[in-house]
Amino acid sequence: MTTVALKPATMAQALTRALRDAMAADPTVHVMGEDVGTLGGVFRVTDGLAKEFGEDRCTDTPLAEAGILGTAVGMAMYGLRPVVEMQFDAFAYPAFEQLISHVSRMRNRTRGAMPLPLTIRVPYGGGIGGVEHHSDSSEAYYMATPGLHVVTPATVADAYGLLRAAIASDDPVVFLEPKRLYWSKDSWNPEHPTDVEPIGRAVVRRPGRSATLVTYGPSVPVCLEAAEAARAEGWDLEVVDLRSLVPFDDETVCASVRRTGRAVVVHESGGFGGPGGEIAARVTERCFHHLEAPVLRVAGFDIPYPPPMLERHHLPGVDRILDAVGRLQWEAES
Amino acid sequence: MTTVALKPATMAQALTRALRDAMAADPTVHVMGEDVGTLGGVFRVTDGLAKEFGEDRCTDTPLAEAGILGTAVGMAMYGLRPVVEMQFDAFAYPAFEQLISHVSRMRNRTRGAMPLPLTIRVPYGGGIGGVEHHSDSSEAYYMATPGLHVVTPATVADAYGLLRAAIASDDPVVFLEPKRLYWSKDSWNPEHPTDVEPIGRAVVRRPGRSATLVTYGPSVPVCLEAAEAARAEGWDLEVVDLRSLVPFDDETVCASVRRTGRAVVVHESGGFGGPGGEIAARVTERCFHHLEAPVLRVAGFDIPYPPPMLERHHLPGVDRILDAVGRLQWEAES
Amino acid sequence: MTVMEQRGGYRPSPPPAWQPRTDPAPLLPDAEPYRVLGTEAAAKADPALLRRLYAELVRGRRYNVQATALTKQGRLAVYPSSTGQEACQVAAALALEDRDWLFPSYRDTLAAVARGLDPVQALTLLRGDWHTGYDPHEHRVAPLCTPLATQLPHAVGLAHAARLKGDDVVALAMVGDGGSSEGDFHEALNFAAVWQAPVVFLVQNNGFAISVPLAKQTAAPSLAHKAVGYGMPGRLVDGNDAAAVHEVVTDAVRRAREGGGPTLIEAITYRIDAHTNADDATRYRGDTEVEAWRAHDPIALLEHELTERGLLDDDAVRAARDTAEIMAADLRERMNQDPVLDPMDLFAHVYAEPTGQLREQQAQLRAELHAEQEGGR
Amino acid sequence: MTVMEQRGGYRPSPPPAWQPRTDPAPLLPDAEPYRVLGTEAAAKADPALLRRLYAELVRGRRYNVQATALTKQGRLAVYPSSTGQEACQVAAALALEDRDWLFPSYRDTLAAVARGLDPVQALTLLRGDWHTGYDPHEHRVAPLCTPLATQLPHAVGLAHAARLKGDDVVALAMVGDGGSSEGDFHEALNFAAVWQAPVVFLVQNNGFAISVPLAKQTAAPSLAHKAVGYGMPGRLVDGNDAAAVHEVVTDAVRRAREGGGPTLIEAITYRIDAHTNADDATRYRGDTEVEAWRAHDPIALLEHELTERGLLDDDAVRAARDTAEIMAADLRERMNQDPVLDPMDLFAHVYAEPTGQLREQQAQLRAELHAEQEGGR
Ligand SMILES: Cc1ncc(C[n+]2csc(CCOP(=O)(O)OP(=O)(O)O)c2C)c(N)n1
Ligand SMILES: Cc1ncc(C[n+]2csc(CCOP(=O)(O)OP(=O)(O)O)c2C)c(N)n1
Ligand SMILES: [Mg+2]
Ligand SMILES: [Mg+2]
Repeated sequence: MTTVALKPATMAQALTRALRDAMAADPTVHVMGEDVGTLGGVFRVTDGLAKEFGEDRCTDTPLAEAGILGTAVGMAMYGLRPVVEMQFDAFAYPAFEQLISHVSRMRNRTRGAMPLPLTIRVPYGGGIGGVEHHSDSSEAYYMATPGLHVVTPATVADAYGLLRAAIASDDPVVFLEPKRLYWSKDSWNPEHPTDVEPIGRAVVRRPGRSATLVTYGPSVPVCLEAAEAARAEGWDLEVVDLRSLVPFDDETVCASVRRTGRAVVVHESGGFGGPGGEIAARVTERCFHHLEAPVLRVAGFDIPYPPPMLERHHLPGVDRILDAVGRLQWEAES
Repeated sequence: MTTVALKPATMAQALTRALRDAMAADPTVHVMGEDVGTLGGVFRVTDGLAKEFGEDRCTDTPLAEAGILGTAVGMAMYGLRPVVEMQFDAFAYPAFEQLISHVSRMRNRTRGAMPLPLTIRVPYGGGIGGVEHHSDSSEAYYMATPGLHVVTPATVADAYGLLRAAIASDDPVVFLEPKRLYWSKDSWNPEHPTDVEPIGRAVVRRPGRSATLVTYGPSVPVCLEAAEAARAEGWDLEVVDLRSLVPFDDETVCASVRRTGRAVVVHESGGFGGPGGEIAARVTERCFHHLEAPVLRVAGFDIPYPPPMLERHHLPGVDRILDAVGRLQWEAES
Repeated sequence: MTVMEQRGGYRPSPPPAWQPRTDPAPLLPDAEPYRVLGTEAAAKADPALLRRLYAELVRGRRYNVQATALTKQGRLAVYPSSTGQEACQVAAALALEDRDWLFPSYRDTLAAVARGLDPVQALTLLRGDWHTGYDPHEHRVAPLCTPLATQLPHAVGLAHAARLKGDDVVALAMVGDGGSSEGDFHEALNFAAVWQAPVVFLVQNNGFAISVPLAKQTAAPSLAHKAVGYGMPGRLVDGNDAAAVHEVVTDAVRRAREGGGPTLIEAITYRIDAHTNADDATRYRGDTEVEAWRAHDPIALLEHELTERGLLDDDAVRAARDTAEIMAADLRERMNQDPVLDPMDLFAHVYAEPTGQLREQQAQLRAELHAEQEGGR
Repeated sequence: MTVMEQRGGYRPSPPPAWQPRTDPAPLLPDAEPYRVLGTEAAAKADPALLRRLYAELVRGRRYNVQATALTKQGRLAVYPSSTGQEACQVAAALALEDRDWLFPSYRDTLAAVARGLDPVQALTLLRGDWHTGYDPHEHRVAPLCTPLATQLPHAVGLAHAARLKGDDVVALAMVGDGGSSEGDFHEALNFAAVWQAPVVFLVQNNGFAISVPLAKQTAAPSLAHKAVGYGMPGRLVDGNDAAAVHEVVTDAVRRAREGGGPTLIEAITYRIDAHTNADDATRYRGDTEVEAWRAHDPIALLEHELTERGLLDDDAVRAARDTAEIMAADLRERMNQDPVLDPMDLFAHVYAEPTGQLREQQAQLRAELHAEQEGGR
């Protein structure tokens, strides 16, 4: 992909632009959630939409997440394309019944007669000094729920392109927005903003030969940083940004691991029962004889998300990643 | 463990007896849920408790799962030991907010000042011809939530012993009851009914040398059956019953896999993002150089639980397990 | 500290005007459930409508009986009978226009059938060949919903969407007394009222949620009184009086259609059969209560009224029964055929396009089935 | 088909008697919020209580101002001020006995402090060194609760448990206007009424849920009217009138204590500051509204009443301010100290005993910290 670097923007701005463009292009797109209208959302991602498209298209709902998602289901049943905002990761939990029992199953339940073209935007992850319930990485729950697509951007261009693709999808998409990347800036091409790989494709963000870091969302920049730091140790690390956890791009990931022979999965979410287990297991199933060492995982600890003053100890950082890389049994090679 | 086979009982009966004995031994134990009182529960597990201990100790609640779990949290805060019944797996979803945001975190939140000695009984899994929402295997959600213990019996003796241990635990325990084993019969020792391994220990249900089947709950009998059938193929399979998914008994599982060099994880829950990924990944991390083949997984398909007439195709059966065992790269040995 | 610094000079003004946004009085349900049959209001009822209701009630009862029989023959996994509740089911369904939508709960098969749904397709869920046996768009009947009260926000969202699109569509959502305790009930009614969505909520209060009687479910004056807290009118109706249910639901539908917003209706009725065929109702209720309600049977009630007023002769009764028998015979016959199932359907509708992984699993199952046919392993 | 076979012989009986279990009339809130200050009722109020309330209000306001200042200095991550709502916070807390329990929402730090909680410990959550900075049992204050309305069922469960144990304990649960839309609100109130649990629900209706005004939150006549649907009394009170709040909450607590069951109170008030220091309130509301409410300030209201009646002289005012300043100085000083944290605490309280896996992770972190101290990698 060639990106003509025309305009620097933050991820939040790219998301806003994606919503605006989607709403302008398709009158059935409706944005709804807590504080998304007049205020423009607590992260300002929906800023200006109510003004531009009216409150019927960008609606401040009552404060009730199951109600928000449940009414969005009904709207999608009638042919609209609701884009729901959950204010923070942990505040999506009240909507899990609607999500698991209906959103993920309606197409299947009705043999395809009633698909739900619904996007659920969930700001997720930590690193922003948020108090309790404001920093959860809840992707394991979504991954374990068949019928959902689970997508998460790590770059400004992906934020735009993947969100447009999510809204255009005829399936429900859980769109995980890494909170601490909202203000990350990047250049992108507003002429061809959707010019990114489609949902379901991983992307090699940095090619390398020594080992593969498999990661996504907020951990992508951390892995890129770790890869730079690793050069000092003589390691040339490849970084694969999954972009979409469901569908999972086995092809890209396995091609990389087969090439490097070593892999570390990196994410913020807790390790036990987290995405890394699935990823490590499937990579191992497919690449066993190419592996010089077991696929390792660097993840958040298996604890409730810590208070702000302690979160730095919890989040997988460069050092912890390099430690894991160091444990990839390099002696086996020599 | 020696079991004096004095009395045959069904798993449901053992569970009832465990509840009764716990209530008799400790006046702070309270059973609550939908239809648990007068009716004795839709599976009759709470049969007779309201009569014996009164409706204040075994309470028919209003029909609201978040309310049931949320009020149980309050009761536990005051020092009671509530035992909550969720009527079916999928009907626990409305309570996920309370479960994730409170049940699993209250001890941590309060630095141990407010532990929640709470047991959540969840009949789970399929194979009983239940219509939609009555056959989910939702253990992946519970495993991904730090602060919960996740326990599931496969034998009559464990049903009793583990439930007593769960109720006695000062931590919240999600107690998953395999629906299709409710009527399984077994002999057990009512003299020493709690004489089973504690929560957190896996048990080798069948020793073997060729490969290890790692499994739990409803899949344990299936794996034992597969192990018998495997003899015809010349395989001597070891079957490990995890009994508790959290805490996870790495020691027992890894000891077995190191011995056999091959492993298949078997469960009903969907494969993608399911428990098997975690189990395969951690076994591989710990036993990599003992493995002759990648740890394989035999799981439910990655689909919403099927309608009754199609469920047999979904559930991991003997053939599918043997197929996987056959793919454990036996040629590598010779 | 500004206010405190004003001390001395400060004179508190009256608080910013408070006024209720809605006058609660018209929202309150009447003390007694509304009735038509056996009252003066009956004279005003349209005879053609009453006869239609009668025929549908008879057909509905026959459907309940037949479906229950099918569970005994193993042709249905389970059936939650609505015997005793046919007036709610049928009269509510008939109060809708074709373009309107019905959101049934798992017990409301009859309401769906009364809207024109094929009686066999309506039973697909309970037979177990698929989750929903019909295209919801065909008769504008949402899938029969098992997780209680979760369909209510769907109804609100659909009605709201229709209104946004400028379509003249009303949604009728049905729920039980037990379901009214769920959080989704609360959230749905609140959204409906705030959005003034064209939706009607019909609670069939049949006295029980499985074994749990109403007194353990709520301490409210009535379930209809819950309407007040949302700012919508609550209506109480005798759920065994088909004419009354029809009138009250029709009024609410009209109100919704005209932009008047949602209504909550509580229909007081009784579940004569057990919760499902798998349930043993003797564990939690006595015969006396059941008998009292049998004496208030919805069919007999309407039949009596029609007969008294000379609107129903033996021929009409026979015609209704014959139609019902034909339906039952057809149902029996078609339900006795084994449905033709394709296990590959398991993978076909999880996503618009099966993921790579699902295609792998599909191939695996196909190979297994092939091996099975070949005589297997 | 039994009933139909009875045709001819059948005479429909009147339906089984229907009567509301509760008379709705006494449950309905008055049309106007209850007021004491500036009305005749003020004469009956206990002067000592009014003076105590005054001192607490002054202290509370000072606390809000100080905590907001601490956010600017980076000493607090965030602070949701209750300026303008001090009467609700303080008067409600003082209506409880020591043995009673308070279930605060995230905005109710002041109520917790009014119950005796250490002002610094109450801010631990917002400073970010731990989630809850105090032992809830010490002052019977549940953790400040962030997920809205989720603490309400806890309050019901605790109150119910206390009653089952025979303890004379009432739980007071606080929630916002926005929180009243959550399903947990519905389920908690319903359980409370069915169980007749000794719990009082206090909704602080401060006009907004972040940016969302009440009119987008509910169409109800008032939030207090929601009580009717649960079969508990609803009470409406001027939330800026500390004497009125104290009286209404005290009455409800007494009622609960005597076995009369739960009450829902709506206190009408206003959030003078932005949602939190991080919020920009000018995006969603105008100055006029804020000014109107400033003129109805809870402290000024009480001060005026006390002054008019000669119950408050300059000395008393000064004493109240001095106490508040001492509290503020102490708060400032202690909050300016860096809390001493032990990262190992991350693993200490996940379970009663850390699992093997947590011990491994603990060892990993310990090694990392050690390496860091040594000058690192
Ligand atoms: C969320 C949820 N919880 C529990 C159940 C299990 N369940 C099925 S029917 C039923 C009772 C329903 O009572 P009510 O709402 O009064 O409807 P009725 O059966 O009387 O028609 C219960 C508890 C369910 N289907 N969904
Ligand atoms: C379940 C849940 N959803 C969303 C939020 C995010 N949030 C925090 S405060 C708030 C508004 C609360 O309004 P209200 O209940 O009126 O209380 P107030 O802030 O006015 O005191 C929201 C939406 C939350 N904390 N919990
Ligand atoms: Mg009912
Ligand atoms: Mg508010």
